[in-house]
Amino acid sequence: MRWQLYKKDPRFVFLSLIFLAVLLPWLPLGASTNYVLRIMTTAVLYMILALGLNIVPGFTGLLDLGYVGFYGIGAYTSGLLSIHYDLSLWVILPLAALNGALWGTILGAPTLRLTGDYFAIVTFGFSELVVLVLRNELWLTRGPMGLPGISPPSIFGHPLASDWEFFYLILLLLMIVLLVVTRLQNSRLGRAWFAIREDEIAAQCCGVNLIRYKVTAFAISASIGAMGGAFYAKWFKFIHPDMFKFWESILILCLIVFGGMGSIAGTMLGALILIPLSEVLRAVLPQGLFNARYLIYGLVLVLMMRWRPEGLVPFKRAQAKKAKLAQERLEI
Amino acid sequence: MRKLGCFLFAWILLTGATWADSIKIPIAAPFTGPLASFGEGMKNGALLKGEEINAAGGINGKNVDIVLEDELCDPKEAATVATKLANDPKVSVVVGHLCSSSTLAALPIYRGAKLPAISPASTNVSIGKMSPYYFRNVYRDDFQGLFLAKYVKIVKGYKKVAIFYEVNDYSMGLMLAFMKEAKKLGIKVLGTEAYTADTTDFKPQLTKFKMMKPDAIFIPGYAPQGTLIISQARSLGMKNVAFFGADGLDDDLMVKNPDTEGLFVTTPFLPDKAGPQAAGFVKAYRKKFGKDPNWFAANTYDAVGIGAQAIKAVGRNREKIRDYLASINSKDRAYDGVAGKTYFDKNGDCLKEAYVKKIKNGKWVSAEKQLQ
Amino acid sequence: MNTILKIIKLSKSFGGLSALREITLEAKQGQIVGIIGPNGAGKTTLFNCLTSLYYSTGGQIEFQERPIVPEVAETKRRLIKSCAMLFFVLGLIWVPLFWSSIVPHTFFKVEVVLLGIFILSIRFFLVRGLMRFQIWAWGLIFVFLISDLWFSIWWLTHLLSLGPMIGTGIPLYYFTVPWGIIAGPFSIYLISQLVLRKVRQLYGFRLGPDAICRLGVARTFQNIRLFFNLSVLDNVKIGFHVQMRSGVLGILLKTRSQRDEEGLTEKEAFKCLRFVGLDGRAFDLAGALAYGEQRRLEIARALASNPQLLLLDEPAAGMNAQESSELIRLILKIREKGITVLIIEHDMKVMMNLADNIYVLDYGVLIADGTADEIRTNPRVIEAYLGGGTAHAAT
Amino acid sequence: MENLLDQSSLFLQQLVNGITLGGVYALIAVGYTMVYGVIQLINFAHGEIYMLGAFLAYTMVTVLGIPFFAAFILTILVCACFGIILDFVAYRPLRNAPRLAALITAIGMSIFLQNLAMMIWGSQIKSYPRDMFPAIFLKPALSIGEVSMTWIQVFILSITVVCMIILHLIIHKTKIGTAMRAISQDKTTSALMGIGVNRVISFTFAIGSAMGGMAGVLVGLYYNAIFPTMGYIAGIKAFAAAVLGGIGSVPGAMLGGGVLGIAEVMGAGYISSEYRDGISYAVMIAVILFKPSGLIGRQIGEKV
Repeated sequence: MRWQLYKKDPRFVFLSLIFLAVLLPWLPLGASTNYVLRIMTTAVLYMILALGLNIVPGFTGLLDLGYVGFYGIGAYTSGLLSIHYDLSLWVILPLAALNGALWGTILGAPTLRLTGDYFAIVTFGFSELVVLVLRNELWLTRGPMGLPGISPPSIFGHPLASDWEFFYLILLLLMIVLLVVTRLQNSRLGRAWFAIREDEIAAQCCGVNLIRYKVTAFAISASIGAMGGAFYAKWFKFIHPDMFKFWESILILCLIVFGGMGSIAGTMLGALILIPLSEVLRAVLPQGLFNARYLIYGLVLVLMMRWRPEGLVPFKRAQAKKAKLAQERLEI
Repeated sequence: MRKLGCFLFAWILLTGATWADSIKIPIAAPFTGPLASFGEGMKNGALLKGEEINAAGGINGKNVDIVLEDELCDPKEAATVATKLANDPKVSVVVGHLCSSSTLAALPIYRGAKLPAISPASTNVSIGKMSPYYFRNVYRDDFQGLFLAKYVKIVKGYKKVAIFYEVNDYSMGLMLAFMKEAKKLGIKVLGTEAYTADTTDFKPQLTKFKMMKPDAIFIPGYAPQGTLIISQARSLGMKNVAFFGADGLDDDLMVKNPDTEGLFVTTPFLPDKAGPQAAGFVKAYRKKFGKDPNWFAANTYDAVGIGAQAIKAVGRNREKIRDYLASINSKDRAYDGVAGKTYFDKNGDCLKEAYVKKIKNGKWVSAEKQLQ
Repeated sequence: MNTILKIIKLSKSFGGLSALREITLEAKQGQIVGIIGPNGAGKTTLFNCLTSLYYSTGGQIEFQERPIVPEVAETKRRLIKSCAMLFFVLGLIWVPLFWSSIVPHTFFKVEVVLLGIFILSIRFFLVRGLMRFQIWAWGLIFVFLISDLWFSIWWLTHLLSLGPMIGTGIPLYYFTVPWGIIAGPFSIYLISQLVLRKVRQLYGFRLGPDAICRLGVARTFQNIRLFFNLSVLDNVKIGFHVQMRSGVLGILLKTRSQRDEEGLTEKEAFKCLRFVGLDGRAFDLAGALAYGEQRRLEIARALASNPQLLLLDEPAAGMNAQESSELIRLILKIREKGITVLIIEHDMKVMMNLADNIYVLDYGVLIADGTADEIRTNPRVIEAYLGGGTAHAAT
Repeated sequence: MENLLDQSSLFLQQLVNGITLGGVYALIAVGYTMVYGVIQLINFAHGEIYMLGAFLAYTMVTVLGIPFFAAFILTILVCACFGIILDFVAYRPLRNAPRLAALITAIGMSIFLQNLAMMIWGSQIKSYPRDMFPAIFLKPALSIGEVSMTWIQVFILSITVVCMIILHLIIHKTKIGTAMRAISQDKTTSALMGIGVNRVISFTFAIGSAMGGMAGVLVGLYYNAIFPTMGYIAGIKAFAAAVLGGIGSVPGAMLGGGVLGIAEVMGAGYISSEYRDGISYAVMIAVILFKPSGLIGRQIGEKV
């Protein structure tokens, strides 16, 4: 009896998936293992970013177009800290998360009173301003010269170099973020967010302080984005303002829309499918049509909203499954 | 679980390398995107050199396969392309990366895989000391800025100059070098104004320059924005102000615009000033592509030549090729290419002469007075 | 039986159209009070003003002697307005002084100019907040007062080092001396007032809907506002939101108190569902319930926040006879728990044998109040309801 | 004294540049204002229609050899049809979907159109051929001392003013104008009153897109540079102008465009040209925060 229950339990499904991922570096892929590993590391990084962004549109129903601003803030925090003070990744991650949360609150507090559309535009303005500051404040970020020479992360003194080490590191980060997001989802905070998403007026009358919970959602989402940025800087060893353009926000938004806004499994699935897709397209598409990839992402957004707005793993079905599971657990 | 498994399998097929035995020399440059016209020059130069090598029996009997890798001048793409090349055992030397930001992104990956790379077009100053595996057969921005300041002072004799730079590493590197030398030579820099890659309205900044009444305006940016700046300046009534720029403006796009009469730029390659092989190269290039080669084509032609020569000499081991390239470090051992003699210093940079050419009634013509 | 809710001369107008005019109403502890009236009489508007979803334009509401909607005297409004204006003017003078004294000494000219604009815009934002009695406005004022004080002291002590006013060439101390004389004492006085709580007390604050729910006022809605994509159990758990204490940290570290609280909430939620007879459907989505069950779920959610006062907005609408009699039994069970109930309803059968006291609203005006029998025979009520001169009593 | 003359003529020239830029932003902003006014949707893809206008005129003149003014009118018509198609394909099915869905569709369409143009016309900067428009455009129409205003600037400003007047008349005097205002108040009720809601909304899209396409051609003429990503930046600035003027009011869009154009040029001229785009973003955020109804707009009350 306990085994059937276990089989359907989402936690078990995630754990087995991650266990399978751990085997990936040892699969016999021959020459292109590193290339495959690098693509999968990017995919897992975008999974983390998508989980972070999912908290704002997915849980609370607010469209956040400025997510790449926090991603950039996290990356530059990590880059600058490791160049000037040579801190290790384990010190930088919490600092980057705090910095992201700080900026999330500074942006969120005054703007979360606005209606949906205006809020989306203000977050968009914020991320463009972040890119401008990153590009023009030479004294801080060396502007368009970028930040080369960021030291790679090191565990117990051994600096990580090969791709499978980075892959395991990003898997570890994914598990931490997954833990955080699932705990939040099934807690008082998560229910308050879902209430805000379903019906703000009713949520208010149930005692949910709208502004406070929206700002908390925004701050947590920003800190996860900044953490992703911190890893990215350490992994890439070079960051440049043009890497944090508006397009990244659209790509991450596309992941959660494709996967299913509000459902954790859907967001992860979305990232797992769409990110490697761009590499496959690079091999398939002829030389000239190279930026046709962005065309396809734009199309995905339009078609998904048209025919399946709830995404691959609809939030409603996930809730029903969760409720069924709770019922069975109660009967045992 | 089932979905994940079959997905991975289908994917391995796609990225599995083709096993036919030929020497692969990849060219990493922006073939699409805003700077596609520069990438095109590199493509033609490399293809031409590839044909010539194969016509002469290839390297140690094996044919040379020129592979074009498009990186859109975007650091993220460059890193993905670099990983792909670093993992390909058939690649032993890379000719590539035009934009400095994508070069900086690819550097750590090449160093990690001990893969030597020769850049025919990346002129940023800070790249040299970054990695022992990186060489380039083009001069650096600071040398170019210094040369331009000297040329402006001695040959043109301008006293008051304004600088209109684009906010990117190439353009700012040139500006800083030029201003340092200009201060030494007594040229007064009236002011500097900035623009971004996607600006089209330069009138506010140009109006400011108009009021300063400079003798000349230095545009260290790229050609697409250069033509706009010059024609918008002319329409603002700045008729007698001269314009000059660096290798970024050296492109046919400038010739099509009638306002750019009298514009002069520095360039590493002039058909009539270079050696005898240059004449052969220019004829072959015009026959194959129907237009004169710009300096990107010439430098890439040389870079592929240097790479082929290294492979011929020491085989396909990456470490040995790197040592061979590092050994070309003096004038007598230099590679005598189309764009002059190329030899590398300890940072992998090279010291090459710079020439000046200008637009005279609608054609690129080498300037009368060169500065040696 | 002390009065739990007192509404004095409450009025609300949507720009010209006055929905409520001078409503005075009382509810005693443990009583069931009914509000009836023809459609568009302003009943739902009254509920929305009570739970401050709307800002009422006049009058006062007190719940257990605590002011929900503060009574704003005209003198207070004028004092706040003048204080806001003075602050606005000081701000306008302060920013050019800030620029002129800071910019010459710094390398980051552009950044300082932007900082000045930013501070100026925050001051505009602040004046708007003051005008609408927002609490955060007072917090921000405190910060600015201290910065004004600090700068006036710094300017007065460094008179000689100040250069000319930017762009005009006039020496700066022509401005900083009068500024110091005005701003210094004014800041000190206002800070002391803030600290001694006098000004803050004078200044009543408006409570938001969530604060009112926390005080113990729960409500249901005329058109059902449930969280349809969440399970029935979760809907009720959200009702428990005000009674739970776990914060972000507690959740992330899954501390013992957080786990216990979740377990307790689950048990309580089941009890609530059993109370309204929905425990069989605990794990279905709220959207999958029948209409009557959704009505009862909304009541269960309202009860979950352990209210003293329950506002029911047309609970029996669209229900057949059997369902409404069940509803009456449920409301009586609620009253036994000691919860005061305020009902808006059209179904006379439900109102007549439930409500101890009934108020009748017509076009935003209170036309009658009293026990069920008095209302039944009151001519004005009949005329309002049935219109014209028909005299027979409403059934 | 001489310096003062220079300073003032610099200021006047910047003002002229600012007003022209403002005129262009106003033309694009009208598209945003009308669409948002009627169906409360931020039409992200409107910037792309502006870009398509510029490229259509370019193709018509260079490839099809149509004379300039004929191409100008034709571009306006084609853009109008394109606006209708865009509404029909992307927004009509989502008429009563949640606002988040419509917003995401708009972003998707904008990305799709941008890259489609990049595939068709390539991503290099193209410029209108010199002989395409009558040579008189480049000669200064009136010049006082250093300050000069070319005929092309006069042409842009006159067209902007004419369009605004026509639009104002349409909205306030014609039957379809009243229908538009009715729909912006309440879609369902106006449908009950017998207004063909979808027909009127398509008409709104048509006018907005026509103006956007016109602005595209004018910008191609004035700055002589068109490239596929020009729509995205100008679009956001035009939206900032629409919000600044008061979303939903046409005179507001004109005022907002003018103010934003002048603010940007003065900012670029006097404060710092690196933060040129930043100024319009900062203005947008400040206006949304402090005065969401904009300079002229009416305060939209929240009805529970």
